[in-house]
Amino acid sequence: MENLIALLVAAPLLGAVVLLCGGRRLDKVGHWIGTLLAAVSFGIGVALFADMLGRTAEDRTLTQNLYTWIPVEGFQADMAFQLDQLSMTFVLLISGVGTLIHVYSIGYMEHDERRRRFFGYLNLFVAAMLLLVLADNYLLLYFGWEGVGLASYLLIGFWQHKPSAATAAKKAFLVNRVGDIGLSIAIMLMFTTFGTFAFEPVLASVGETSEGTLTAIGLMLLLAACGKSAQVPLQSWLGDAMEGPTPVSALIHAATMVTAGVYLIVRSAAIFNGAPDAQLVVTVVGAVTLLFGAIVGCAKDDIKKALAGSTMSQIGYMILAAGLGPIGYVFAIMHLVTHGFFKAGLFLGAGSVMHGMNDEVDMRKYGGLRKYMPVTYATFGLGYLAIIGFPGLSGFFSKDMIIEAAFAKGGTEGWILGGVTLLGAGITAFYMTRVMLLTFFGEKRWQPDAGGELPHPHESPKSMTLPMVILALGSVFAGAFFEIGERFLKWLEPVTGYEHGNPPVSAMTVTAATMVVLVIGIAIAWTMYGRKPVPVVAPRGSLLTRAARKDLYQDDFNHVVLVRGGEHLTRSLVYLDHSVVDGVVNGTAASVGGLSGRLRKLQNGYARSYAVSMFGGTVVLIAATLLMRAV
Amino acid sequence: MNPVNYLYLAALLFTIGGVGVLIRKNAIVLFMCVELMLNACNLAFVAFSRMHGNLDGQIIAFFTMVVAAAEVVVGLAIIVSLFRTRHSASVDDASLMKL
Amino acid sequence: MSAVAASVSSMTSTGEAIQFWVLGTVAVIGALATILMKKAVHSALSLAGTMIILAVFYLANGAYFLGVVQVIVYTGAIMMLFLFVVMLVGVTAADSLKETIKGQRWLAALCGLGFGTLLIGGIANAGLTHFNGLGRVNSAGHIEGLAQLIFTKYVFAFEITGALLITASVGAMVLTHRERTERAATQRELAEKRVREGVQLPPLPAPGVYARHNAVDVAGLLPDGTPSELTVNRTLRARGQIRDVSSQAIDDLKALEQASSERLGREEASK
Amino acid sequence: MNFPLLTVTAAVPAVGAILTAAVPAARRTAAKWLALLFSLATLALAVLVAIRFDPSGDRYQLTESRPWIADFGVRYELGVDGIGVVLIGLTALLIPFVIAAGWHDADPLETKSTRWRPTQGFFALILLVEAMVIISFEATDVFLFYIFFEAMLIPMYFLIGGFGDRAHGGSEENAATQRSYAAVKFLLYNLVGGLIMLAAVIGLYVVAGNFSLQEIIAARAAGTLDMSTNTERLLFLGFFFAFAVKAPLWPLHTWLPNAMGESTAPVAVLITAVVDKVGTFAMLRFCLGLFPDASKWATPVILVLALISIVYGALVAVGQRDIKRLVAYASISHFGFIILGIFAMTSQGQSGATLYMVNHGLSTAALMLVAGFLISRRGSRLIADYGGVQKVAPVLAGTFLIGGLATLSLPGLAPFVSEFLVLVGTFARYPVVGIIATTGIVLAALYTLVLYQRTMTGPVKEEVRSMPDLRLREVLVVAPLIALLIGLGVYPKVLTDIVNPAVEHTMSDVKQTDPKPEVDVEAKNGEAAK
Repeated sequence: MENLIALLVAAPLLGAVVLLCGGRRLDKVGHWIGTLLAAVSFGIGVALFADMLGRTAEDRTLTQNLYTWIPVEGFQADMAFQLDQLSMTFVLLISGVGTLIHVYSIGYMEHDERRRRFFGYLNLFVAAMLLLVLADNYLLLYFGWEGVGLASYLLIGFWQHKPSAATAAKKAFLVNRVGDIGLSIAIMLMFTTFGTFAFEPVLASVGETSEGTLTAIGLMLLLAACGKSAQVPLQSWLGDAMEGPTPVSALIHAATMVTAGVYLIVRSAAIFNGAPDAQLVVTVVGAVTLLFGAIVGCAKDDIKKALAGSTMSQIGYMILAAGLGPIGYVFAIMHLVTHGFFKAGLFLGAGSVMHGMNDEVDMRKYGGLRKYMPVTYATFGLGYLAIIGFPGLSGFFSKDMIIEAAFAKGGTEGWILGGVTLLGAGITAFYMTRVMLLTFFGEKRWQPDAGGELPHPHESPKSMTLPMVILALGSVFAGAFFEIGERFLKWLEPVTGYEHGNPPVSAMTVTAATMVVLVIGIAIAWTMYGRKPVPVVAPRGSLLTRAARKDLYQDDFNHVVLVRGGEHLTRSLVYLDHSVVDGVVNGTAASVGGLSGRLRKLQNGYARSYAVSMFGGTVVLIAATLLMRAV
Repeated sequence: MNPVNYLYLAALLFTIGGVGVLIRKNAIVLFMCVELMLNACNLAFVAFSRMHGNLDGQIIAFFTMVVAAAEVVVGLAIIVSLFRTRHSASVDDASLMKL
Repeated sequence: MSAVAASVSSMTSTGEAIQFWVLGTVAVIGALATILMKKAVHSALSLAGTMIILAVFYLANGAYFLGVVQVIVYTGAIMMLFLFVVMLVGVTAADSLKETIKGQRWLAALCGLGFGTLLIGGIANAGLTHFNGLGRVNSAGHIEGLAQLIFTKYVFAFEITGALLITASVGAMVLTHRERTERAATQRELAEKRVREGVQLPPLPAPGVYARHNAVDVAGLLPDGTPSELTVNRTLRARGQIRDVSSQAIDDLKALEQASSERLGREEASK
Repeated sequence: MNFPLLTVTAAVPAVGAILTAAVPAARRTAAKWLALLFSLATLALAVLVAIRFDPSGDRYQLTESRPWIADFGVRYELGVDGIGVVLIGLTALLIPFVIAAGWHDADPLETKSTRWRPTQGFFALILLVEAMVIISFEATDVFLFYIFFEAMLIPMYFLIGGFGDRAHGGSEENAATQRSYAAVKFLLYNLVGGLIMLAAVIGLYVVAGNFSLQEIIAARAAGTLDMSTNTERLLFLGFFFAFAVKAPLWPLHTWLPNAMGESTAPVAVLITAVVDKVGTFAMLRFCLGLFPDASKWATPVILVLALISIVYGALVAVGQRDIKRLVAYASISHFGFIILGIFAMTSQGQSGATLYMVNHGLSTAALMLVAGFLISRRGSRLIADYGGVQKVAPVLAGTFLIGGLATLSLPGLAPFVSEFLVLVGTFARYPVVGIIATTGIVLAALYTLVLYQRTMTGPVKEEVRSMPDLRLREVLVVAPLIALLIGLGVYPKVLTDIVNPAVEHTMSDVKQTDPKPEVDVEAKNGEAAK
């Protein structure tokens, strides 16, 4: 069975190679090939899953060692895969949601002349993401990690004739690279500490090194996770990444890639367990991002950017949960999976709306769409209910668990974290209700497009609605399915460990509080956007709103400090290189030249003058000879 | 008198010839100075021949004369052709060694 | 002379000593004259004198053959060649002793002084006191001794000098020979060319016309009494060797007129 | 000493150079094919060398040794270790691509010209450089090495100065001035380095009494050759200076941007991917081998210079306006990594540095040759003159992107393996240096992506609208390079197997062992197994 693991990666990789190298003759069938190979991967995943279910909990880890990737004295990196329950969860999520989004893209990208290439990139992404979660060592994980970064770069910049898209792609890659420094250093630290960086030996011997080393490794891993998962302070790229086609936003920037950071932390659970300081930083980062994303999400009028803020915030929840330690790992992953369903669904819904509204993204120019796009409305609505944590839906279970776990952290920390998560839930309810109201309710605020034509909203084709429906079903039932009989907990526990926390207040109280916050959030949103008409042009807004619209000035900070500063630094270095470093060289040359010019005057061209020199030389030689003999 | 005086004389003549080469501009006179130097050498050879008691010195002096004759022939030919093209026999006019 | 040649001692006869000091002084003076005389002809003549003295010294040193060759070949042939070339080239402005290169003369003198000092000092230092004389080697006859060496030990060098002389004479011919690259112009063509270029058509005026001197270096006078340079040979013109006698001619004329008027006045008075 | 394989490998391109130069002026196409044929034959021989080389055998194999200048103990001594084999392979591999890529670069402007033979000269010079580089990789006699190390400057000088880029900003005259400036700068810079090295070579002879690398190393190891500390340091500096100029290491780098900017793209590849490797190779073979103690003494300074090269090269690359100069500064950054790996004195670092030499050769070749194709289409080297090329020439843009991704060391492409090994190897001994060097990966991404964004994406510029995509010849040049980049990125074992034993020998020369990990997992597993 374990021999199939490589096929999981190989199938979409094959698709990518075929589609990207195949040339124009594959234009007609390219999307089918891509979808098929993604589906093949999903099929293999399901088969492996079935096989895994048939084993006992201890026996569920499968490994496949293909060959030694980098064999150098003392440094061994294997091209080896490890499939355990954690990886399995991701495999199913990635290949499953991935396949659905392939299907969706068939319709969404129908009119794009470069659709074949799009599917090639999507396949490349799926392959890299599967490699990331299947790797059995950190270096191979790094391979996948950068691979998804590349796919993300290519897909964000897919419409690269738009300068904004090209810039966003570049920004995403660069910010991710900053995170990659963390991963690189973490791997180097592991290598110098343990002499290896394969999961199994490293995680098994964390007890033998100092807490300081573990904290360093943990913080470096966190830096990597921040980059990939758009956590503060490396969150700035995610909003811009919405320049990519919507299916990309759904798959990469909502459901899968951005959650890789969570995977990394949960995968390295043993390291974090041994480094409480690092864990604390993780929870703080999660909490800050949670609020940051939520606040940004409240102010954005661009539907995708609002959802991006939401993604950031939800991943903040996951990171926070992961930082809580064994009480939170399972819930982090559980929220990750349910989030994968509902956020992908929401993005696909947003894509469907844009599809019907001539690619308009400003929610203030939507309104009253529920009649025109019933399926989209229904699926989006279910996703909305799931994300705000409406009782019984997926988000309710997973988010509630995290809030409980946060309180269960204990002490002041627990209260603060719990409070933040609660507050976050309220803000989530607010901004999601806002999105819902602006898009589907109220009067029509449609504006003519560039061609002067009013949009004619219509329901999207079957290939697009079908994935939305499936994801909506997932959003509704996944949480309950996982929670009944604590299935998910039992499934993951052998890998991540679990420890039941004791919240200072009872679970019922937490749930009740959540509900109250939820209702308040919805109520405020309704007061602001449901009760009275919404202006098409955004009002100036309060200070906070304006700050939130500009991503809390984080980009401006980056621009002034990093971009401008960097430009000045580069310019002065170029100047330095030219005038100082090269100047010394050219100066030497010039002074030698000057000296030669002086000496040249001795060469007056008169033979007699040269003869004098010769004669003088003879005199000197004779004198020298006589002197030598005399001595 | 010691015959070594001939050598002193030869050295003196040689030096005078050498200085002449350096200070004269007229190529013909310059050539004459060269001849003077050659003759000074010959005198030294002859004196050496007498000193060592063999004739090799005289033979070399003889060869020197032959070479000097050949040299004069070619050298004067050069001067003549130079004069034809430049209308001058001054060595300073041919300062083409400088760029 | 043979007694001198045969002497084995390190000292020479008094006669030779006197000869050396007298002639040696003359030779040095000749050499100095060679390099200091302004005119090439004078240099050549001084050099010839020095060479003849050297020939005498050769003889004094027992090199009879070389002494004779020196007179015949050097003084006779080579120096004459020099004189021919001096004639051919003529006297040029380059003959001036004015130095054009800064410091050249001083440097040359300094180097010469140093060189001479070193050379003479070196010779003095070498301790050359013992002279073997040529008595033994000349026992079978001087010329025979030379001939034996030339045609045995130095035969290859001798042959090569032969080749060298041939090459030199061929080289001299090549250097001085001018190949005609085009047909020589006929007289008619020359005349036509002159007309075309508008240069002096009739023959140039002769020198000395209307003048009291009719030497080639005296310019002919124009009707107003000024000299015309055209009348003088181009070479002389280039050398600036035109003798200007115009003012003298006018003076002469004035004197003539005065003399005649005096005579006429006397005649008037006698009337 | 049976068949002199190494001599033949170096001689074949030399013979090819002579024959190519002798092709009549009118038959320039024949000359091109002849040159290509000889370069392929060399490649075949290089492959044969790699096959005949036994990684587990002696340190130097396929050795040849003949007396040459007996009076000075100079011998014609050849031999390859794993590092040499790999680099000979790289050289022999790249030259056919260089020739194919420069197929039309030396065509005379007026096609009827029959007197002047620039085309023949161009290809003959390339082959000549190849021969000299190969023999430099083979020489185990210091003097023999020195001769070819210097001699290769001559053909390179003519390649840079005689066959410049036709794409330039200003007038033809201005371009010629720039070109000769670049060529002279290249020559003088390297000659100065070589001069100092010559002094050191002579000094070495005075001290050691012969030039044989193996004998000197053996004598030093056995303690029979005494060298005072100061002598060793001076000699080391003499050698290192020449190699640092060639490599080039900051602040001796300024000739490279000029040389690469003014020469044609294939020649630029020849400079940075092939010729400069002789410098880093020689550091590994001669500096570390002959002067282990002095190398250790100089390590701190060299590491700092290498770090400056990495960061500085990358930052200055970001600020460039000229595509080729950008690649040149990127190369300076990469050479910093190579030198860092060599002087980190760990097996990972040195294996990584060796792989880096190969991988940097491949990645720069890919990037630079595609850039050359791009420049030849538009006739400008300025980044600002491009935009939106991706839309009109997607294959060109795609290959350019892959070249760029290789330059920024994306995992899956060959340079990642080497860069990571260098970083790990450095980090193991000097953690702070390793961390600072790691920032280089962000800067690399910055200059690569900025270059790609400005040239390939955005709205299509009017001047590039009619730009043709890659032609078949060009695809044939780039595709194998990309295939190699990917192949060596996922399966570098083919190289590491050859390189590792050689690196172990070098490590034992400098008497260094890898730092031990804090927790010995292997040992623990061993105990558990018992």
